[in-house]
Amino acid sequence: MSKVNLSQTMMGINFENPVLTASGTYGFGTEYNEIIDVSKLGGIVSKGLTLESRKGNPGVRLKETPSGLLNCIGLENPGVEKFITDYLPKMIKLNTKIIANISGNTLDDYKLIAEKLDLNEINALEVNISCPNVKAGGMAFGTDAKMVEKVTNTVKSATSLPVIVKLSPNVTDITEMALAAESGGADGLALINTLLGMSVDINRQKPSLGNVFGGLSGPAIKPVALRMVWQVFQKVNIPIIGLGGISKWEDAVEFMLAGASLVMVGTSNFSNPLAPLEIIEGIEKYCEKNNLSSVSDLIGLAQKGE
Amino acid sequence: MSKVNLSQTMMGINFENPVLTASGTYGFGTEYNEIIDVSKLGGIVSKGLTLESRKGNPGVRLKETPSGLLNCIGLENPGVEKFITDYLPKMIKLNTKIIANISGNTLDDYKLIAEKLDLNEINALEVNISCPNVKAGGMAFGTDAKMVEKVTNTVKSATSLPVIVKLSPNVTDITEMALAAESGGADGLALINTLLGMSVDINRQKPSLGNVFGGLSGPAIKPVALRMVWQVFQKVNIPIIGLGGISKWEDAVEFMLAGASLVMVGTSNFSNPLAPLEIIEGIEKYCEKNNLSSVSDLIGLAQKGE
Amino acid sequence: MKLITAKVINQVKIAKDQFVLRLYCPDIVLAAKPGQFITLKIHEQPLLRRPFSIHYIDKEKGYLEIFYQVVGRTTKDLSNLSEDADVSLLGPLGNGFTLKENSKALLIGGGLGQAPLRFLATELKLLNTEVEVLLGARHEEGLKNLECFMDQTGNIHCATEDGSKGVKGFVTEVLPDIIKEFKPDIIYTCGPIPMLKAIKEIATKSQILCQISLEKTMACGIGVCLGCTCKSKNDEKYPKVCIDGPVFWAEGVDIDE
Amino acid sequence: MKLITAKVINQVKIAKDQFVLRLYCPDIVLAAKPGQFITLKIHEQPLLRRPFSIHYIDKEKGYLEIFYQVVGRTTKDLSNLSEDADVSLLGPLGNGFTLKENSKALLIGGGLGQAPLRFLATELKLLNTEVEVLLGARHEEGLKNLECFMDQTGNIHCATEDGSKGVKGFVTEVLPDIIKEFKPDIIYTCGPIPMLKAIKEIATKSQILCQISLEKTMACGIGVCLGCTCKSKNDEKYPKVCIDGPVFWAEGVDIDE
Ligand SMILES: Cc1cc2nc3c(=O)[nH]c(=O)nc-3n(C[C@H](O)[C@H](O)[C@H](O)COP(=O)(O)OP(=O)(O)OC[C@H]3O[C@@H](n4cnc5c(N)ncnc54)[C@H](O)[C@@H]3O)c2cc1C
Ligand SMILES: Cc1cc2nc3c(=O)[nH]c(=O)nc-3n(C[C@H](O)[C@H](O)[C@H](O)COP(=O)(O)OP(=O)(O)OC[C@H]3O[C@@H](n4cnc5c(N)ncnc54)[C@H](O)[C@@H]3O)c2cc1C
Ligand SMILES: Cc1cc2nc3c(=O)[nH]c(=O)nc-3n(C[C@H](O)[C@H](O)[C@H](O)COP(=O)(O)O)c2cc1C
Ligand SMILES: Cc1cc2nc3c(=O)[nH]c(=O)nc-3n(C[C@H](O)[C@H](O)[C@H](O)COP(=O)(O)O)c2cc1C
Ligand code: FES
Ligand code: FES
Repeated sequence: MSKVNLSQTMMGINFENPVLTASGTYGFGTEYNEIIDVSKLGGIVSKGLTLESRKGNPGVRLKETPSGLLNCIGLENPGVEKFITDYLPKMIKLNTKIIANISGNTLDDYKLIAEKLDLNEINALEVNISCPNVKAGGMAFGTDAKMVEKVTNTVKSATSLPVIVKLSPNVTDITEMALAAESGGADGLALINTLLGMSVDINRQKPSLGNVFGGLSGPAIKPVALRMVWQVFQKVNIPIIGLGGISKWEDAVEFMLAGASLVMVGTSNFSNPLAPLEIIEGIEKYCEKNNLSSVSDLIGLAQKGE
Repeated sequence: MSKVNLSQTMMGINFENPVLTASGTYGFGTEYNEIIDVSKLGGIVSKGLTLESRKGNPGVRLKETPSGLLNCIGLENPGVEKFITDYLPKMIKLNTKIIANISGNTLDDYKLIAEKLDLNEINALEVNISCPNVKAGGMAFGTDAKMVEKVTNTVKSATSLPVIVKLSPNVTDITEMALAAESGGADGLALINTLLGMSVDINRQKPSLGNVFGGLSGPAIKPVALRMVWQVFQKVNIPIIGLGGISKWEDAVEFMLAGASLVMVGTSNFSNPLAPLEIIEGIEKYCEKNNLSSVSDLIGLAQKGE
Repeated sequence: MKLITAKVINQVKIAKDQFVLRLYCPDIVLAAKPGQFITLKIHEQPLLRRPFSIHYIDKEKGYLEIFYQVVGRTTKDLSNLSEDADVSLLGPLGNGFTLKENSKALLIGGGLGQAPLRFLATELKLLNTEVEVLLGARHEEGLKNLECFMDQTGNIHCATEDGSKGVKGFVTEVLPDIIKEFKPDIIYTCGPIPMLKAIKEIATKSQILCQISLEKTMACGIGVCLGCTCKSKNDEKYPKVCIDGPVFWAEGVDIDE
Repeated sequence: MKLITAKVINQVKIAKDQFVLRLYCPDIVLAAKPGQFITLKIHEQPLLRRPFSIHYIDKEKGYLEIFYQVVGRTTKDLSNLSEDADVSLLGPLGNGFTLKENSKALLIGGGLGQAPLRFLATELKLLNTEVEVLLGARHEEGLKNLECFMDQTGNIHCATEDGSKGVKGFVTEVLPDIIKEFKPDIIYTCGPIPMLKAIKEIATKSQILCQISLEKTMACGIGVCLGCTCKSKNDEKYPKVCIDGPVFWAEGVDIDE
């Protein structure tokens, strides 16, 4: 038996290990359960939910780029009601922590959806204020500190669940947004969402994506994500969930050393569905090798003495 | 003989083709002249120059990332005087367009260096307001619209040369910075400089780079650069030079279709010194295939009808 | 659906840039149906797994074959694999064709659209369905694999754009005649978009059932990323090629881009 | 300095994960000096070219050899190259060793630091310099290539950390004795940082000239990116390993990290 304690209690939740899967890249968890034992994950974040169901964007939604992926799904989802009736019951059976990712066009949307999801079966809410793929609201919330604080506050007031605010990287100063979320009452921060990017189809002489712009994810963005975790760790007192391009255990360790308490695997699930499990194993071995008795000893270790 | 006209007059300069090499990745042009015939390039941008010589940053300066490169050179350069006496004469012999890239800590620095470089032998100045690797000034200039306008204006007043302002991508709204440069009198814009990133050395449990943060370049950042060119093209009336991750002719065509009049090859020179020449050839063939008689027909073509 | 590391059994070069790769993966083979696909990955780069139709299976020997063309990085790397090399395989994925028994089926493949038809032909024959095959390509080089249909049918029609083999022109030019003679109950087709569009039209006019296999850039291949959409009459949802397809009833899908 | 596409002539596996690769590149070979290196690239990924010391050259036959260890992506891909494969080569790069004629030279290699020493030994012998070699590795597996020094010297000393070949321990433990016996005029060395540090100290104390070859992550390899810095007494500038090195006089460089 390993001597490394992989579990941590954070925001009142006891995570059995620090590796979760990211919103929009894991459906509602059941699909990947056919391939791997998802109960071994630290947790699963649902696809982004909105009040009403959404059809998502028309046209091409995906474009691969060097070590990256552009997407403009546009928050296609069944809506919060259907999530609760049709999807949540199946998610619960997966026997891991469940985080519901929520989006809205207005403050009121956020309030209503948070209220509806104030359920015992859900472990936390992740507030997406940063989706670049919806016309109204979305990113605007995530790039204005005052709005970040307001949205956070609105959700906090509407739920008894711990609230994680997921920040947009498309800002001049990420620490400003992080501090705003913290003063809005956030229990934790998730960073980062995708970078805004695009691709041009030189055959059609048109943007490759139906929505022109898309969100860039994958290993390409890891250096930016890591920098933001590092910067934010120096400023806030709430835990940070690090994500953006994590594909190997080494990446996850980098994020934790930079200040992340938990990490999430997104795009890499597509390339290698085993990635999250391999990462848990790798983190454990790394701790053993470095004589760390608990995974929490890693958090922010590389910041010591800086 | 090809029927495609690769040349364009822009900012009063006649560029024989639209492919230049980016600042900091081509030294002063003489080094690569041993390998390829640099007179075939559209132009060369010098390493970033400062008033006084600079030693650059201590410690590790480079770290490769997935499809990218982090650097924290820290503007090591011989200083403007020595550039003029020792390097410029050799650059002139290369028989291509010469653009001097300048940086400063204060407005006064920019003024003085621009004055000193107001020389016939130089075709244009490129104002770096976005270097993430120097402590004072540098990026701060590039992330504040008012400062962007001021710096641009300062340089414009100090020189008779065309002035290109090179923007930082580490901002919430790139068009705001572009418009500020335009109203400051910029003759052209270069975008983008590097994204601010970092890497952690999991063996040493310290940042990989001596300067903690570094600038991310290479194919990884192409989608972000392209998106910014697209956004800025819709807002400004001055020509745009596109760069960020260009390694193949297809990339260059993407940038031109999105709105760039010229492109620059940076990091890819390191991987493949032939890249700029291969790109010129590829653009020419693409124009031929698409029955475009002039390379300028490509500029912003993908924006038509959007 | 299984994720396994499959070993290369062997690889045969069929024509310029076209190969048939045989992979040992008994668990996937057991579950596979015609029209389904697998996704595979060899190296860290490129990022995403790549989808390929199941071309042929041998349940006893536990292998499947893919028939592919070298077009980019993954397919180039694939073509360099030799015996015993490892390939990460995820599959079988997608819905597959609806197999009609005791009937007459016309299988139409354009270019690499031939790939899923062999497995289909084999299974149809087991169901006592008579099979004819119509294949199109730019040039006869693209039709070198047609012999793989020989066991299932004697009747293979060909069209090439340059007339180097079979009729000169597109498959759609000979299609009306074949329909008239063979009188198929159902058409199964896979290939380039313009071909699929034209076939859908002809099938609709002739009132013949028609199933179309589509291709689309995929990230996950299992329905979670919601990226591989196509259009349909259904206003509520964009169908996903990876789970609602790749095979669609012709009338159920808009073939537009 | 030339940029060429070189063909693989052959490749020999020396030990576990260690190979000697022979590349045809007459133009580079003609210009090459001991201690210089080349950078190479095979695929699009990884992004940067990789530096390797010139291990051996044959001017008549127009080839050079590199001696490398598989540690990551490029070296893995290298080890899979077979005859006639293409490799993009840039070189020769760097300054090379300062060759002392008619003297006594001790060559010390740790791990893959052996690589540049063979070419050096060959050239020194031509200059009538007597050569002795001291090699260190973790385990005898790391010393399988030592025979390549046989033509240049009869005297090869070894040290392994686990004692599986030669003296048990580090090269620095046997170095004082060898210095006493052989009385070298100059030491040339390449290997891991702690070894170089220790050798520099011993050489300084013994007042023996000493040249050290350094490694550093490189982007351009030709002095334009200014990325491959090391430290020195010189306060004005950080030396660049790719053009001011990779070979430095021991007293001219700080070996610190
Ligand atoms: C369900 C499905 C089944 C398929 N079955 C087969 C098959 O049996 N045999 C076969 O050879 N191919 C098949 N394909 C296409 C195959 O997936 C692509 O050829 C492959 O992904 C190319 O990968 P690459 O890395 O070699 O090329 P890349 O470097 O990714 O691309 C090279 C070129 O091909 C284009 N391209 C890439 N992917 C696709 C795609 N999915 N559709 C159209 N163009 C593309 C790119 O735009 C680029 O121009 C199938 C695709 C799908 C979706
Ligand atoms: C001037 C010079 C000469 C060299 N000569 C030789 C030689 O003759 N034979 C030989 O086997 N190697 C030599 N090297 C080292 C060689 O360049 C690296 O082993 C190679 O770059 C690894 O590439 P990769 O893609 O296989 O590994 P990567 O995937 O890049 O790296 C794998 C691991 O090796 C580490 N690593 C990568 N590059 C270096 C480096 N430059 N120094 C230390 N660790 C590194 C990485 O941090 C990582 O842990 C030399 C390096 C320099 C600078
Ligand atoms: C296809 C796709 C869909 C996504 N959907 C959502 C979403 O609905 N809500 C959200 O907050 N983030 C969404 N994301 C962002 C990811 O959760 C994650 O923040 C981002 O992809 C960076 O991590 P990665 O590089 O590991 O993928 C999506 C990402 C992808 C690739
Ligand atoms: C090693 C290195 C040094 C650089 N130095 C400078 C510089 O001095 N001034 C400047 O404006 N940009 C500098 N840049 C940024 C490049 O000019 C370019 O904007 C950036 O690298 C993006 O392009 P690329 O992806 O093609 O490299 C440097 C980039 C690199 C990689
Ligand atoms: S590829 Fe992800 S849903 Fe189809
Ligand atoms: S590697 Fe670029 S200066 Fe040495």
